[in-house]
Amino acid sequence: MLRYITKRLIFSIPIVLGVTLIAFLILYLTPGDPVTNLLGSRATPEARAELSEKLGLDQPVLVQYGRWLGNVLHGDLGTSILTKQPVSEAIGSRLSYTLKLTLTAFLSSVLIGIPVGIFAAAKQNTAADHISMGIAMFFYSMPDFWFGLMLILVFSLTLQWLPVSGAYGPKYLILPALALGLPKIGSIARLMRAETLEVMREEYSLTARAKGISEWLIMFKHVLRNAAIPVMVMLFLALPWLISGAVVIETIFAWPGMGQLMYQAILRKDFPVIQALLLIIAILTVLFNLLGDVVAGLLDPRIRVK
Amino acid sequence: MEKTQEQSSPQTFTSRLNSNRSFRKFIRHKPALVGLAIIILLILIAIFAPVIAPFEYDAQDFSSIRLPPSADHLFGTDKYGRDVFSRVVYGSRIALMVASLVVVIELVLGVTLGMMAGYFGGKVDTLISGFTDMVWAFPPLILALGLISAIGAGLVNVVIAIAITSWAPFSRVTRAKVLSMKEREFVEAGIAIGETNSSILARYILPNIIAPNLVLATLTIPAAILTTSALSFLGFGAQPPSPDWGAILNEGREFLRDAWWISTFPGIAILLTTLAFNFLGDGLRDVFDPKQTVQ
Amino acid sequence: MLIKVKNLRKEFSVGGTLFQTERETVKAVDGISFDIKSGAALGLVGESGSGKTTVAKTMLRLHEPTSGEFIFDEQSVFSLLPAELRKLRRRMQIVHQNPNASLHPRMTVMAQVSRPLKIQGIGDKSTHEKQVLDMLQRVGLNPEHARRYPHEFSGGQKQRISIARALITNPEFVALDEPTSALDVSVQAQVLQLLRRLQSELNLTYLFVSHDLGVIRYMCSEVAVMYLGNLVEYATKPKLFANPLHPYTQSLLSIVPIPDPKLRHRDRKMLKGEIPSPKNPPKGCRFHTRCPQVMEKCKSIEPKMKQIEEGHQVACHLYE
Amino acid sequence: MTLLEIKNLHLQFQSDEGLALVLDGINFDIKKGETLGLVGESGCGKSVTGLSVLRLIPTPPGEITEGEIIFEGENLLEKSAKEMQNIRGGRIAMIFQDPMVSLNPVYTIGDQIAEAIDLHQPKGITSTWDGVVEALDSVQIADPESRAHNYPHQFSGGMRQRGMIAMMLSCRPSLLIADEPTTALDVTVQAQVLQVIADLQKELGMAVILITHNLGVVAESCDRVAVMYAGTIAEIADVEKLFENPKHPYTRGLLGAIPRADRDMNDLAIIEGSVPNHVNPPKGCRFHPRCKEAMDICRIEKPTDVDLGEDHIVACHLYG
Repeated sequence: MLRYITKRLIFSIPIVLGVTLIAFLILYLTPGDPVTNLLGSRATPEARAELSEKLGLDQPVLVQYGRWLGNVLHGDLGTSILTKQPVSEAIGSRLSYTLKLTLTAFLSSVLIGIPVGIFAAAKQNTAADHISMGIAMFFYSMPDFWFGLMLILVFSLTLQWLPVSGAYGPKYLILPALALGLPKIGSIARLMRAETLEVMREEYSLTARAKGISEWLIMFKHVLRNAAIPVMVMLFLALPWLISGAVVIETIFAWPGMGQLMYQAILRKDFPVIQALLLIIAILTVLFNLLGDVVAGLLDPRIRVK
Repeated sequence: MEKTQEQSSPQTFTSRLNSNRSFRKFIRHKPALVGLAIIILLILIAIFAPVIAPFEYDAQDFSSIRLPPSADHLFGTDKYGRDVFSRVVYGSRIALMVASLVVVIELVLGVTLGMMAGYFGGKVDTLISGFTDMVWAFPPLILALGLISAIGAGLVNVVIAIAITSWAPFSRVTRAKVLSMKEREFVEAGIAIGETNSSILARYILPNIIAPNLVLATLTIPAAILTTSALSFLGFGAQPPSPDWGAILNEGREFLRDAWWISTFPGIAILLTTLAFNFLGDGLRDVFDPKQTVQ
Repeated sequence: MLIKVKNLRKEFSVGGTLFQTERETVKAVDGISFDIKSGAALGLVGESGSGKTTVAKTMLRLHEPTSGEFIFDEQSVFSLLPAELRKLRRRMQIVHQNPNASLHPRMTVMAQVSRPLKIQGIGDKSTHEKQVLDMLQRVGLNPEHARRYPHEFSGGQKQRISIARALITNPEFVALDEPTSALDVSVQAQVLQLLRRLQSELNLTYLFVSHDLGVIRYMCSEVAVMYLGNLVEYATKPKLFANPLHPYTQSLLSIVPIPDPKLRHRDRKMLKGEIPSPKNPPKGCRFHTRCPQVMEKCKSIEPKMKQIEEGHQVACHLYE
Repeated sequence: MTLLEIKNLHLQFQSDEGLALVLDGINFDIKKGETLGLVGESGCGKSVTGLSVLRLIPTPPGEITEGEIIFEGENLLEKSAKEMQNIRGGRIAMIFQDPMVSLNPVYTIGDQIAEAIDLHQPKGITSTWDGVVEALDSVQIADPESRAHNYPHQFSGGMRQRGMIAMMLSCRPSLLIADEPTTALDVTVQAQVLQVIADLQKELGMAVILITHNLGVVAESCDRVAVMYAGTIAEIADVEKLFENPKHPYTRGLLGAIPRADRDMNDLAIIEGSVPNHVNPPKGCRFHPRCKEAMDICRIEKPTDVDLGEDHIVACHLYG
């Protein structure tokens, strides 16, 4: 098992390197010279010279990338052009908001989506299955930003039950979490149903039935244990996608997380912030991928036991 | 139950289409039919937009600003007095064009890379698959945002950004299909009768990767619509006065309190469109490729 | 001799990605030699994992050989250039095992059976159709079948189409890779009878790969028994079935189910365990882990193929 | 004494093409301790017959529309779901064709056997774990104590099938339904597994329904044989009588179509055509389009079971 994790870790190195390279190169894709992109047009000549030195602009691009990566590894993510604040600080204060939002959305969508998927699979081809899958498809096709606006329209503006935007307490979390999470219920329920049906068709499910096990126990002991493996992996893979959804949702609800920061940074061409955010999301992505694989390994003896 | 020979026979596009069984299967898939009907309707609306829309999409009328829905203005008017219904009708052109363009670019990129990886194998495969995994793992919206920050906002840039960040599923599906095709005895039989490499690829493998990619493309269109409209909603996509659905939503956002109709109707249009493509895609997958699972 | 195979080896390497360097080598075929006379049918029999199918596919260069030689009518097949090889393919053909996978699902029967003629440049378009129709009739199909697609046929009919495609260029040598193992008994009988008839009508030379000793006995004039990539015994059919020498062959012949209840209580030489993995084959004689007559030297020294009498060779230390 | 009796069983499936009558009124019985072979080609309905006895037919699309399944005096078709669960794995056990997919990959072999034992609480077992070890020991798995902790993927194919047998027989059923138990296995392993089943059958005094397409296996292991064709039973007889003096033209053709490993055969019997589909089966006798002895009545009227004496039953107008 340890070997398996190590192998996965080693495998993720090129992915991190690749994504950081993309994050780094974005600066060079942008018209104009990198120093201006990084410091803004009003920077002093001294600051410009210092940065050129630091980046090694006279060196080949790959060497520059190496330097940048070195700085990153030392915790130096650069300075925001806009606020002159160290990027690591800016992100640090927002990371917890994003995690709070995405994890709430994630957990609630999982807690609803998984049982719905199992229910639909157990009732395959009945009206209950069709209706729940129809609803799942409805949410799956939902544009989340529009859904967010509609939630505000109904629950904040019309009914006045919940605040429109901001982050001043638990009440403020409800609408953005719903806007981010509910559409995901669709894909989770659909995935869970598909995997459950797949396992129900496996011959070992028939074996269990031939052994005299009750339908209930077949479902919960034999089927779900196997269906859980791909579903868990997919759930961990889906977490970064939730973070990406947070860009839109945080903007709508003025939720002070990384997504909102990203939106503002792009609007104002705050490159050090954009680079750092891409990097962090890349690392989170790889981390969740890895976690998914580890969980799969724990659940699946074919991976765990050689 | 005993397996019939039909169950294990290779499923490919035309031969399955030839057998009326798959056609019957599709006809019985009601959601898919509904989806197809909506899509056809949508295409007709897009083509006949000038006929259907009572106003030009950018016709401003400062005497009728932010009017609620009425017989004159089915979906109301916006802050410039433009007819929201006409804008939504014209918006279908953008949505369909952009989504198909994105998917076509993704198809070309993904299928080319996937075929190379699958057919040549070895180091080529390792490199391409590694690259695909890398792109796949990353949420396209974020990568697209990063790219747009570099190349700037605009609909064309959005199309490019989304296409080059989300072709990975096509590459994966194609590679897997090519690999399984390569193992198929009929491909070996082709080699045994003296077919050349290029003939094997063109005559034996390519026809058999059409169906899964077609299914995937249908299922990718909603994703493309959702991402482009999200980017337009954020202001990075279509620029005013474009009647892009995401852009209309964006403009309506500030008037949510007083003019709910501006942001409600384009959202419904997006939802209906994605729903229709998803239903159709699901149906096609059930008919052509029941085992294939797409995220 | 039309066919001479000398010391054929085929290794597959499995695993090995960008970061996982530990590749494993599977010795699917580990140095086997045999000849087939023109017009003869050699049966290659063995359990799954014995490498019998790999032998056939490597000979036809559907897999590239690791080493060894295959002389086909004085030509060294393994040293041919791609264009030369393609030309030779009209003279040697293969029929695959799985009727549901061996035909191109999108080509009509006419298209796929005439395809070899086009590739090999035999005749022209006007003659192709007649040639195909003649061949279809020969394998027991109707002219009207030519327009149909493979999924419209039963398993036995699909196998007939495969046979037609293999024989359309009038080859001398045909490798038959378990051509009937996916078919029902009644259909198998039809196809076997067809194959025997075609062999005598067209003077074909067969390499018949099968796990079924009954089928081998019905079809072949010589038999080679394979175990874990090696040939253990090679004899003419009467000698092999009347007087099997290798303990493995003896066991196979004693345990194969016979459809006759009166023979139920005959002596059987049961074997322990299962065929080991070709990734990690036993040292010495590869059969020694399951052999009822194993000796000390079997565990370390690999036995060589030895001629016991005219037309009967065995690789076993019992016969030294 | 009759253990199981099937009377006039009709089973239909709703398929894409339409309603398929998969079993068209079949009758047979099995006595305590005997082995009945259920033999036929693919699509004849032998597997669904086995599944029907345990009521494992997925409903929908399948449905038993008529008939009785009397087991130890009780009609299983009238049992509640709960009662059926007690019978499955307790009094009637079933094993399947492919041991690679019939065990749950995420639980150890021991756990899966223990589950059956805990469920049915067979007499004479001191503890669940002892039962597990004993069951594995009874199917000749070496070192059962530690092997019980293995997962299915750590077992070879033959061992998995033996593990499956251990699991299903751990509760000492009075009837075992074995659905092609050795089809996926090599001939040397097939012999081992059949031996294990025969030994346990003797020890437990249970009856076995052996579902197979292999007439050799039937001849070696069964006391009586039922030959099925296209959802009907063509002929039932003692194994020796059936092989020596087959009455139904289909049985005769089938027996003559097997290439035998124990003797040279000049010709195989040929049954022309292939198995009909279930949606539009031939009228009258379902075999008549392939039957060389078909008469006019065969095309119109479905033959009834004719008792030729000494439990030899044949459904054919030749004897009507």
